[in-house]
Amino acid sequence: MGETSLFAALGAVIRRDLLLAMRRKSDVLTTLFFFIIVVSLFPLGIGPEMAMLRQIAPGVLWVAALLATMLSLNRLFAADHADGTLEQMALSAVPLGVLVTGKVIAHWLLSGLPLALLAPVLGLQFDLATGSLGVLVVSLLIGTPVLSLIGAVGAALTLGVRGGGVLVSLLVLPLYVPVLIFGAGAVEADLTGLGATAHLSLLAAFLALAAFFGPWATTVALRIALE
Amino acid sequence: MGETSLFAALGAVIRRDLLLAMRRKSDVLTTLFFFIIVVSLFPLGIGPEMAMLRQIAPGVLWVAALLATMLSLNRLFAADHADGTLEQMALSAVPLGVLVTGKVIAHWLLSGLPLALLAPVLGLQFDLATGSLGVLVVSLLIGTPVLSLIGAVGAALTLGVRGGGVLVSLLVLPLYVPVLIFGAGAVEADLTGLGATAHLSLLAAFLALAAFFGPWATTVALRIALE
Amino acid sequence: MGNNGGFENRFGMNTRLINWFGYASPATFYPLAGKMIPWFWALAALFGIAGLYVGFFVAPTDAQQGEGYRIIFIHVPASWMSMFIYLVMAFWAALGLGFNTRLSGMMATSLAPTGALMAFLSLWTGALWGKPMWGAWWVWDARLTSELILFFLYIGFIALQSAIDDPRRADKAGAVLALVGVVNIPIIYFSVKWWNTLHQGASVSLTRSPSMAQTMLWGMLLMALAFWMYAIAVSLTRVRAIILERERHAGWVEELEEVAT
Amino acid sequence: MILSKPRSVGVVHNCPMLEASNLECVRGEKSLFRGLSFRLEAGACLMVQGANGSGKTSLLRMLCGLAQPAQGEIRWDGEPIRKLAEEYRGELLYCGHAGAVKDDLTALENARISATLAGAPVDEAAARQALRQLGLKGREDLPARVLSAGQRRRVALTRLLLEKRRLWVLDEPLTALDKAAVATLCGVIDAHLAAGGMAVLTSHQDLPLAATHVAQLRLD
Amino acid sequence: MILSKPRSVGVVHNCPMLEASNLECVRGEKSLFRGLSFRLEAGACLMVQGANGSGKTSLLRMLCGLAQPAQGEIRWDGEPIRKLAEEYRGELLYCGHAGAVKDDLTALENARISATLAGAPVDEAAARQALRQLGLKGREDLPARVLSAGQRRRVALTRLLLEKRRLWVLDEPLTALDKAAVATLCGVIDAHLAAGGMAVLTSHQDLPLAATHVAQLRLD
Amino acid sequence: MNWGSASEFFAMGGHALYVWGSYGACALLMVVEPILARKRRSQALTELKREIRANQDSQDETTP
Ligand code: HEM
Ligand SMILES: Nc1ncnc2c1ncn2[C@@H]1O[C@H](COP(=O)(O)OP(=O)(O)OP(=O)(O)O)[C@@H](O)[C@H]1O
Ligand SMILES: Nc1ncnc2c1ncn2[C@@H]1O[C@H](COP(=O)(O)OP(=O)(O)OP(=O)(O)O)[C@@H](O)[C@H]1O
Ligand SMILES: [Mg+2]
Ligand SMILES: [Mg+2]
Repeated sequence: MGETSLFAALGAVIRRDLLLAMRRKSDVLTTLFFFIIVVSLFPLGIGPEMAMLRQIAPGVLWVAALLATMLSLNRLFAADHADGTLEQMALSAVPLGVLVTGKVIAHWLLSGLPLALLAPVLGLQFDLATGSLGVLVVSLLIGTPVLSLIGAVGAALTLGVRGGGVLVSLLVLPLYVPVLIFGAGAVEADLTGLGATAHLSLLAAFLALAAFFGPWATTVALRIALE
Repeated sequence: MGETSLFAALGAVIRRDLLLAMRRKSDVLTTLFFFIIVVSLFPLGIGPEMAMLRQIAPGVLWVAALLATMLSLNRLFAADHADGTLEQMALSAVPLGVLVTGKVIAHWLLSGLPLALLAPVLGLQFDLATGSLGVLVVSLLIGTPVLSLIGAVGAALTLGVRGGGVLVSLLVLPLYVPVLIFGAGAVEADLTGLGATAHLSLLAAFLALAAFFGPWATTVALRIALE
Repeated sequence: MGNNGGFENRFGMNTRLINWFGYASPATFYPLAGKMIPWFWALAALFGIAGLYVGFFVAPTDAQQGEGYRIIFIHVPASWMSMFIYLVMAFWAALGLGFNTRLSGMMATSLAPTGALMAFLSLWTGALWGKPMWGAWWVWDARLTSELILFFLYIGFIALQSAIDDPRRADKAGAVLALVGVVNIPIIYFSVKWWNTLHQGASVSLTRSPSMAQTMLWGMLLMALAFWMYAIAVSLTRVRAIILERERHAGWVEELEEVAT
Repeated sequence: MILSKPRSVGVVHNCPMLEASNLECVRGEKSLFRGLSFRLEAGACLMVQGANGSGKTSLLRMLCGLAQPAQGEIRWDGEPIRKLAEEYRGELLYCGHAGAVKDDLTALENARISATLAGAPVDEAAARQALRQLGLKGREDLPARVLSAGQRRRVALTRLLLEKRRLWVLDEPLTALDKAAVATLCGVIDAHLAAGGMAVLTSHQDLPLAATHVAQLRLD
Repeated sequence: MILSKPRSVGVVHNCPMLEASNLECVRGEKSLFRGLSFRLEAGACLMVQGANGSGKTSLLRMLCGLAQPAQGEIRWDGEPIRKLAEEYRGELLYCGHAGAVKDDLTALENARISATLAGAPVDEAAARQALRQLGLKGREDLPARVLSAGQRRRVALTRLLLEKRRLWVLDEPLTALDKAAVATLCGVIDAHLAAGGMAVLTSHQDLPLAATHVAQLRLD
Repeated sequence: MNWGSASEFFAMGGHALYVWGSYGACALLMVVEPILARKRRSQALTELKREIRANQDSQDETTP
């Protein structure tokens, strides 16, 4: 397979997944609304004092983004596994790693990206300042691809396992912790005036690492799941 | 069908669902671990100040319990729908409402009950006092069945609908708000010395209402899903 | 749904009722709605212009809030409509579920986006009002919170219906959700209210001037009427589209003049 | 397809049991069949035939009350089945494309639990006997997950032996079955009919039934 | 089952293509078959037969490299398939019990996308043509969800027409197909064999192939 | 009359952003929503016509 045709295949997978999502727009929208709703639940559980809410805002927003991404993980491979498409992908002339990468990119485009773009509106509900909102968006833009990449490994490992939906959380959440700490940390650092660059560059390092190893591990996990 | 045989059928459904869950213990365990992990993520996202943590503890614990319950909703009917068991239930000589009630009870036994029993341990992490921990457990014991009952309606409505997993959250979370407010409110009221009985009796009223209407609405929704 | 037949019979539909349902058949309703729409648009424009005139040029400047208060002339009507439309929607949904009338489901479906729009406008204008008045775009006040939840209920209804392809199934599923929601709305409202007052005291209650100037009230009422007419007009327009989409294989559709030409 | 006058199939003529009159099935925008009427009496079997997509599954689901006909009515002993609800369901056994076999349960547990859910619990010995009869000896305690396609189908079919129902509605019961299993199944159906039961079947393969009261209903 | 000496099936004898030697399949604790060897050459077809649970599906999955044999080796043109990886997969088309048909996509989109995923994109006209050939005219733009069981199967089978592969491995391809579709499918397989392709098939029904180089492999 | 001049009117006593932000969003949405609703109807109509034409064509084919 030539390099161009690999890229063509990558593009085709991304387009396919986007097409499938467009068939059910609710899929994309519900991830977003889940995010919104979880963020809005916290004040209801905790109480309406603005000072307190401002303090917990970065944590709440990041935890909500993380949960929303995680919940959308099970749509990553499960449907393709159930109807045999995944078997076909594993038997395709295109290397499975390429197809997997395409699926992960599509997943991020449909979950992480919109979350990042929506976050500032919710930040307003918690009375965050404009500068902090910017840091929030940047941290999410760097952090959510990591979530998708790690999540794909978890989703692949739990394929065909009943209760996979919850199991995947269990596998994936511990790995999400560093992302959460540095993501929320970046916003908090900005809030307290310390500057967020250190946190953000660490996030970027995670991203590089995950982009390097993630698809490979996912491919291996998928082959195991299919056996 | 005589009344005793209805109860026998109810018991049989509960036993069946518990048996299925025992075959995949991970199912039950992962709901619990999800709960634990979400609760533990908060100190990571927000920072370690004990005073603040104690203040947000009831909210965080309740939101986590609510999310954990919600995530386990899609295992309520989805598997039975996919493999045709639900069709068989709809065609059973036993009224569907009875079978549904059995499934909801089993769901609570496998999610709400263990959560309630686990909560005090996590409450300790947030430095809650023993009295408040008691109120926490009681509020969860009364509140989580409501979550299961309302959740069942949402799960039934989204059956066979793609993106169901996240859609169900969207449908159900707004309806969970009162339970969350009074559940977390009970603990908070106890913390501030106001006494939790008012909150708890309102929760009990919700439970009565949900137990009355929930199974009926779920049955209607299931028949719609099967058409 | 298996139980509908029994339901109908238990109600013992008499002939008058059946007649009434005959009127509500899509075939008769479609042209009727077409005739009514322009009137509602005209009324909406009329009330709107009058309301805006009163709102901007007759109503005096508010002593406490200055000119910012003029948001009230869209904020309050939007808030009212968002709540009212939900009730109407649930009513139609229940009717559809109980009596299997095709049109009611379509009405519910067509009302939902307008209701969501009203809820959104209420939130948006409220936020834009809150910034100058309270210094924050958003506070977790009871009324605000329950409006937000109402918005979520609308979105849930729309998302559920659009996720189901078979329109009959979508109608019924939506109806169950709308009914469950309508039971819950008062519960939500009161729980949120109680939750908030427990914490808050009176620090962020809506700062209302005690006796609203008569002209302000008039402006608000006129605008409310305008919103009402708007909602009817736009949902009738939408329901006509929905009728066409769903009934395209009924004979009467092919005989419509806009199809024949 | 239009079948204007009711067909009647069966032995005991003055006890009409399942009766469909003037059924119409609409899927999407298309009417799959219209004006379909038939009557099925004790001891009789109706073979529904037709090309792929001609509406066999749709018809069977209507007969069970899982879907509503666009027009027409289905009656059991003269009463519309919508009214009878559980009463009718207590007479009915439906076995569709999906087998309702749980991956995580063993063959034996599957058999017993589906009988219980249907409202007719059986004891372990009876369930083992039924599994043996369908050639699953030695597989009773394997989880269904590891069974082959045909073995899963056999597990689903144990319901025929365990639930005492008068009307069987079977949608392509032969799928994935080998020749021996097809013969066994035909024997089971024949015995059911001989005992005064009724059956509505679809299949693209030939079903070597011994029963004489078999009517064909072609949907295309 | 023990087949000690290699069987050879095919026309062009000095170009052996797919070769299995001394395969053993163990599922659970049981050995389903052992010492199974065969060779399949261009233009030849292998019908794997056996009762339910005799190991047909297991064998086919091994041939595709989806499962590993407990013993023995599978070679393509002399190379073990494990080594060939994508190279072998480029020659292979597997169609199993599950059809890889997406409920949410239309028949046309399903056909095109599965070809793309397999690494062999096709244009719309070709896909429409293939669907028509399998009798899905007028259904091309329906979402697969609403298709009947047999129509879904046909959608899955369009891959046979759209992907140019030399080795077809088909596990019960006749499931849910009506008689006309069975005939069409046999024609397609015959044409494939005549053009020098190879096929490994299982089926409990008889497959009326015209091809002469059909070998039977009984697993029980 | 409350306003001395047009610019005073548009300034809204210093609350221009909020007042016009509200009215603007309201006007925008209330223009867009009916347009979408009408578009939906005209789409349904064109689809319908196309289908009818297709049906006629196929009838022409089958009845020569
Ligand atoms: C996002 C923020 C807001 C939301 C969601 C919201 C929601 C609502 C709702 C639902 C109503 C109708 C309730 C009823 O009539 O009982 C309402 C009425 C009203 N709102 Fe707001 N509001 C918001 C912000 C504000 C702000 C900032 C102000 C003024 C400072 C305000 C002033 C009023 C007034 C004066 C009424 C009329 C009350 C009456 O006539 O009963 N609102 N609002
Ligand atoms: N929404 C829809 N729009 C158009 N056609 C539809 C729709 N839903 C179902 N159909 C058609 O209705 C038919 C359903 O047939 P059904 O499943 O009853 O067939 P069947 O006779 O059981 O076929 P098979 O032998 O393949 O199982 C199919 O032809 C399908 O294409
Ligand atoms: N873990 C296990 N323990 C015991 N037996 C097992 C296990 N896993 C699989 N088997 C057996 O292995 C066989 C798998 O057979 P396979 O699916 O290959 O059969 P098949 O020939 O395709 O049958 P069918 O015609 O029904 O599709 C079955 O008999 C099954 O019971
Ligand atoms: Mg069928
Ligand atoms: Mg097999």
